[in-house]
Amino acid sequence: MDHSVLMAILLLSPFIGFLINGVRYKQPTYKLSGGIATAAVFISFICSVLLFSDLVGLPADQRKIHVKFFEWLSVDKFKVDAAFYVDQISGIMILIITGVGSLIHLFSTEYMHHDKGVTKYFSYLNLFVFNMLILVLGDSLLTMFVGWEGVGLCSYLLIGFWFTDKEKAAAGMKAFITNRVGDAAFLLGMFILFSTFGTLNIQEINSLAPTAVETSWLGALTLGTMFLFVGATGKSAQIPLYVWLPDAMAGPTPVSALIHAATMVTAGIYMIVRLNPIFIVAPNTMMVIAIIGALTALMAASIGITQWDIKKVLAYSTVSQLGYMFLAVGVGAFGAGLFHVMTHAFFKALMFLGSGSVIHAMHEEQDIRKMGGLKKYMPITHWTFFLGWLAIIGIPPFAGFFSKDEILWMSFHSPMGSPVLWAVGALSAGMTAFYMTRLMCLTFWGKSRVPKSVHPHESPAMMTIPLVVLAFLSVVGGWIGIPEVIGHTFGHIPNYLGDWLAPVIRPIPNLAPADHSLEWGLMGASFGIASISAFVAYHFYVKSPEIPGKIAASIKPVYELVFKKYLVDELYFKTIINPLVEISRKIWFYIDVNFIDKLTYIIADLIKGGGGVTRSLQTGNVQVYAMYIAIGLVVALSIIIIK
Amino acid sequence: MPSSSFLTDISLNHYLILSSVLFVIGMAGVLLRRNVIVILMSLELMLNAVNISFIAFSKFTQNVDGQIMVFFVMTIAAAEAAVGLALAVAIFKRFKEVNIKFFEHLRG
Amino acid sequence: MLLSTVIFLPLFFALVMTFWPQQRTLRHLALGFSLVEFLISLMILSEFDIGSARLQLVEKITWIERFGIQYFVGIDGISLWLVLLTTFITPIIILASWQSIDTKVKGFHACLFLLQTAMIGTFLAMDAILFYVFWELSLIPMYFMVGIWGGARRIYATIKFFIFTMAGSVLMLVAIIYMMYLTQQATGVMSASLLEFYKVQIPFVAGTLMSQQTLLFFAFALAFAIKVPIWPVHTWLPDAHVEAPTPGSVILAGVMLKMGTYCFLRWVIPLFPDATEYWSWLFLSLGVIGIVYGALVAMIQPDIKKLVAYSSVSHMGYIILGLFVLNQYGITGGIYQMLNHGVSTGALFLLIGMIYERTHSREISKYGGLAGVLPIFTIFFFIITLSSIAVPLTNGFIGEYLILMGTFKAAPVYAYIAVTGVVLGAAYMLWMFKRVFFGEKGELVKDEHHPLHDLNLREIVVMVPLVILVFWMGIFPNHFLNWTKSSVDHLVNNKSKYYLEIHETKVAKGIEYGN
Amino acid sequence: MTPDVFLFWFLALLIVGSGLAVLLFTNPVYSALSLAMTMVGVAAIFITLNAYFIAGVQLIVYAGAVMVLFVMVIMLFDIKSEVQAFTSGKISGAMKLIAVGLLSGLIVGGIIMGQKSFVGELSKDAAAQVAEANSAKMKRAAGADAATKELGVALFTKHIFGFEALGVLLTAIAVGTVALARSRGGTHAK
Repeated sequence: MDHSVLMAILLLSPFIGFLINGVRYKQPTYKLSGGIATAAVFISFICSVLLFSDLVGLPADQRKIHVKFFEWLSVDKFKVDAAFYVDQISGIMILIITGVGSLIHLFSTEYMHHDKGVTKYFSYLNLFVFNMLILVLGDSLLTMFVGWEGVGLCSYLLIGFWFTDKEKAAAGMKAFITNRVGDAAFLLGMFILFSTFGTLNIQEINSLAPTAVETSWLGALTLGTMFLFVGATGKSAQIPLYVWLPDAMAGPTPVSALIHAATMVTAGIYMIVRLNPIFIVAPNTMMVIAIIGALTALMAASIGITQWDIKKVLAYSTVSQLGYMFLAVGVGAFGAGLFHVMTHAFFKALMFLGSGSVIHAMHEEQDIRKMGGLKKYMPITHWTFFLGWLAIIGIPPFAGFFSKDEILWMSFHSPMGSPVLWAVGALSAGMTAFYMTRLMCLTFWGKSRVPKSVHPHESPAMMTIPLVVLAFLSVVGGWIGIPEVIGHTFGHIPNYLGDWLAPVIRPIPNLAPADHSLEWGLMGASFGIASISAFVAYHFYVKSPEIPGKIAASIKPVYELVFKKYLVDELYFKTIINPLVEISRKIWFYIDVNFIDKLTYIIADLIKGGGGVTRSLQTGNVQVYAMYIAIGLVVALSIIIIK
Repeated sequence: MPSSSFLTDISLNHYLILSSVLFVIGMAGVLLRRNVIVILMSLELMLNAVNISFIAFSKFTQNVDGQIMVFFVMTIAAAEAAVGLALAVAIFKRFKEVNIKFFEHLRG
Repeated sequence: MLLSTVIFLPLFFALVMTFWPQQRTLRHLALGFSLVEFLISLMILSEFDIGSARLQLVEKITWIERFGIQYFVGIDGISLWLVLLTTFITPIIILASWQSIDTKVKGFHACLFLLQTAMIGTFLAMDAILFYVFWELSLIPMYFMVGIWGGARRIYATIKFFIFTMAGSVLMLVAIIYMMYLTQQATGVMSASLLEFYKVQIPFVAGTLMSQQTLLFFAFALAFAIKVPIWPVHTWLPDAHVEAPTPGSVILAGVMLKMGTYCFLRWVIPLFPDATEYWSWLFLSLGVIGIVYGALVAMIQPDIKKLVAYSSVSHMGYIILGLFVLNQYGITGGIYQMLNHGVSTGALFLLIGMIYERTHSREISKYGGLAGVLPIFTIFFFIITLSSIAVPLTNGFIGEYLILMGTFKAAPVYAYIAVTGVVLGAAYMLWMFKRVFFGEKGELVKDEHHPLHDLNLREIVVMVPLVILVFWMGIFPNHFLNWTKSSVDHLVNNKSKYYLEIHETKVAKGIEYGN
Repeated sequence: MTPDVFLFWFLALLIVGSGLAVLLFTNPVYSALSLAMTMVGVAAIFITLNAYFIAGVQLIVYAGAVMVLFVMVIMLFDIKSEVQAFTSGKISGAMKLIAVGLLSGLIVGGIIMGQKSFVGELSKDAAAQVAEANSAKMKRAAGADAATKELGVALFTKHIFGFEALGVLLTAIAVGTVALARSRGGTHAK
């Protein structure tokens, strides 16, 4: 089939699904709505596969399918087309989006069946996929921005899906506005790049990037990429704009899986990977990205340890993992970042869907203190979740191990990395292992603390099939990117992903050849840290559940601070939002009401007063009027005579 | 202008000064008196003063137009007196008052 | 005769309205008339030469010979869409006011048509005096519209509106007369033609207020700034909007404010290039202040309509910013934003009017949970909200993006500040949206005795064209921008010595051309 | 001192004196009589200026008709000597007096100084020139009859429009006066 037709179907299929479900938004027929939506995304998935296979068929240096539909906006020299292209990077992304997307749609069909707004839900979900595809495929930054804002919008709609709850509506708003901060920075980044390169076309920028020379430590490239990165921190929930993501768990769980774990939140990393040629020539930005990524990974992981809400734990875990990805791209390991995007999409989607299955079984209970011992009630969920757990804490040969290890190795080895970054990364890997094990223990293992009124049960097949598929992917997903050191040892297994991405990823300058023994050592160290903390967690939460409480009590202030998420929300409220609202009130009251209006009143009063004075001259007495005539006469004559 | 000839040599200026003095007297009457009728009389004085100037000019420029103007002025003065007095009568009939102070309906 | 027809047909309609004997068929007649007017105005598109920057469809008749005053109208890419916006929005207003205006219906429609004549005339007039006549004429129907069909404090609002606007216009009249005098000095013939004005070189001295060009610049700019309104002369707008009836608000926001920005583009920038260049920092600053200030103040308004009114201040700040950066992006964006604002803010006022008809309140705090009760209304409101906060693929994005990009190219500092408006805009709109539509049902919404009804067919018909336009303009901006391109290029490329020629082959038939 | 010089001074004193009397008498009847005296004086001045016809008209219209009107009205009102004949406002009174004083000073000063004021210029140079230009007419208008004739000719040729307009005006005045006199006074009907 012609590529433009394929591309059109790929993009429009979810959009048409959105329209169909959008028009019949009141229907409660969840099977039909879910069917339409899943089919729409599945058609996209097929198109993606076809496009991807076409891409594979092309020679390595020409792997690019570019389709232009129409000229979108052209003013003077600024020209943006409604054009899309698939290359090695976006090819992987569309597979993830439509593949994981169809699974999650399928899961949702069952999960949301009791909800009245199920059709509306599916229309939003399809709209999201549509926007995500635009984001990923757009051939210019502006087209990407269309999807960028579009997914933010869908996220807003889906987080606030149960809008009758004030908190949830507020969470949606928070997500959108926080994202908007990032978007504003993204806009500025685009302006700077346009001023520098005279185009917003991603390929043109990438090909021009090596010729650009950074003149100062904060030149156009650094500034531009920095702003783009701020945009990415908004979308991908990094410090300082990560605050919306934990709140975003107010949305339905499949949404958290699709949008807030697998796809949308990785848009920031995707954007940086796609623009890697300009990021690599802005080392200052790269440093900032790596530091922010590492800090986010550490901070979110530490918060994750203290949370009691199953989805909150996963949310902080997502923030932490996203931090990893930024750490990766920050040290120049773009391929590793994208690799982790992919594996993370598998196992985090799996875990979110698993948690959805649990929540579903527990009748909307999300507090892990009221769970425990669910293993025997829901075996499939447990086992799939178990595999996801192994993947995320980095047990070989599960998916997470390879991607995470590559990131840690690169953060040490890359000239842009440093041992400190590695240490932070390894520490957060340990924390990840700890809180994930804690989650496993409290939810599935140990004694049951389920209230009497709740009778947990395994979810129906429509929900477990996606779990199984994702679990499978979480196991094998990492095998396409087996690092050279392992591949070499086990008989020349190639790093498929690395080779695939090589033409579009700019290599790290001055990269020393890898020292295999050091790599093995670090790998062992990080694996050791992860397994020890997993073991400790198991001991704490299954064997002797009283210990964590004691530890928490002994370091109460610190625990409280972490449990309350370092009070960042409160800080933002205190230092930004409340003052802003207060200032708004003040400027309105003092400037509009009491200054400008008062001023106009004063002018009016002056005129009125002037009128009053002249009015008092109108005594009504004819003789006084006559006197005025006489005075006028005197004045006129005086003037004549004096002249 | 030497004072000796001022008394003996009657020029246009003499008439004009006479006219202006009479005019000012009339104006003083209009401004200062309270009785509507006296004010009307003062108005007549002013008109007469102007007439003197006209005639004087007419004489000294040998132009008959000045006299015609006086003729017009007198006619209008008569008309004005008639109307003014009619108004005074009307007002007096209504308010039993001729003091101008009582008629301040034009107060702003 | 096409332009004259477009200008004066509504005047004729207004007369017919005034003397129409039947109350019952009045609205239908008005709707029909406005549609006829819209269709005729569409004919401009077919007559218009898209590739030319010249003044087209010119009609020129001597009016007052002695002072060189003519009846002189013409259209180019800058005014084209504004005229169409005016004719497009009138039938919508008539349909929207079907039930809300129930007193003095005749007078209302007559006012509306009179206003239409005045507004179109303002956009098309190429003679200063003719322009001034239309400019002032537009005040009168608006004055009555707010004063007669307005809310509780309508007299206060209408007088404020009138006096603010008049205060500016008077100076402009002086400036126009002085311009005519200057034209006579320069060419020997007194003329009020804008095209002649363009040819005059007005002395300019940098660094002082007391040079001729600067004074004229400010005399014109003040009049337009009040109309726009630019901060700090904006305070009449919230009051006028709050007190105006829905149709009044829609016209005010949709078209009348654009008269100010359009005139900046038609009169101020080309006529006084040096002063514009020299003082652009002032207007850029005021524009930026307007953006941020309007957004902040909008955020804390307890009244939906006032909130939208302040959001207008913010949006108009963008337009001013775009116009005064003096490059293609900014000016194109400015023109586009004029249309966007007309469509989206007009639609917002229409929607607020619809809900006001149901609940008779605009207090945000009394609402809540509307989304569950009025889903169709919510969908429309949400789409328009998106357009207002400039989400891509809606019209607002194109305008805002081009303006910000133009600003960044010309003066990055302003862009850095203005971009906060993007965030604040989302903040105030979504916060309002949350409080009105989400959460628990507010006291007005849960009132058992007066259950709220969702939009009826008429109201949907009112909204649909606007929504279509929102997306059309967002997805295919080139359909609109292609028409304005030549004119904008011409303006930017010749900004230091602007001139405008008459498109000879597009001179209306039967009109003698030439002085 | 020639007779005509004496006559001028005598009449001037008479006119100013009786004019002041109009102003100063508190009794309107006396004022009216003084006014009549002034009118007669003015008529006499007219004669000294060779305006015989106008002097006659002055006597008939003013001293006759208008004065009769005044006296009639005073009689009608039955007004006696007034306690408050003059306005009482201190500031306005002072201002009025100052205005009047200044005005008279200015006019007289202007005339006497003669140099710069327009009155003076006309009185000296221009008057002489105009007089010369009109000398031909002067010759024709030697006697009183001739002067009157010339007046009549001018009135009915050059100024016919004004004359007719006056006729209309007088008709209107006659009607208006009657209407006013018949009305119950003012528009503030109770």
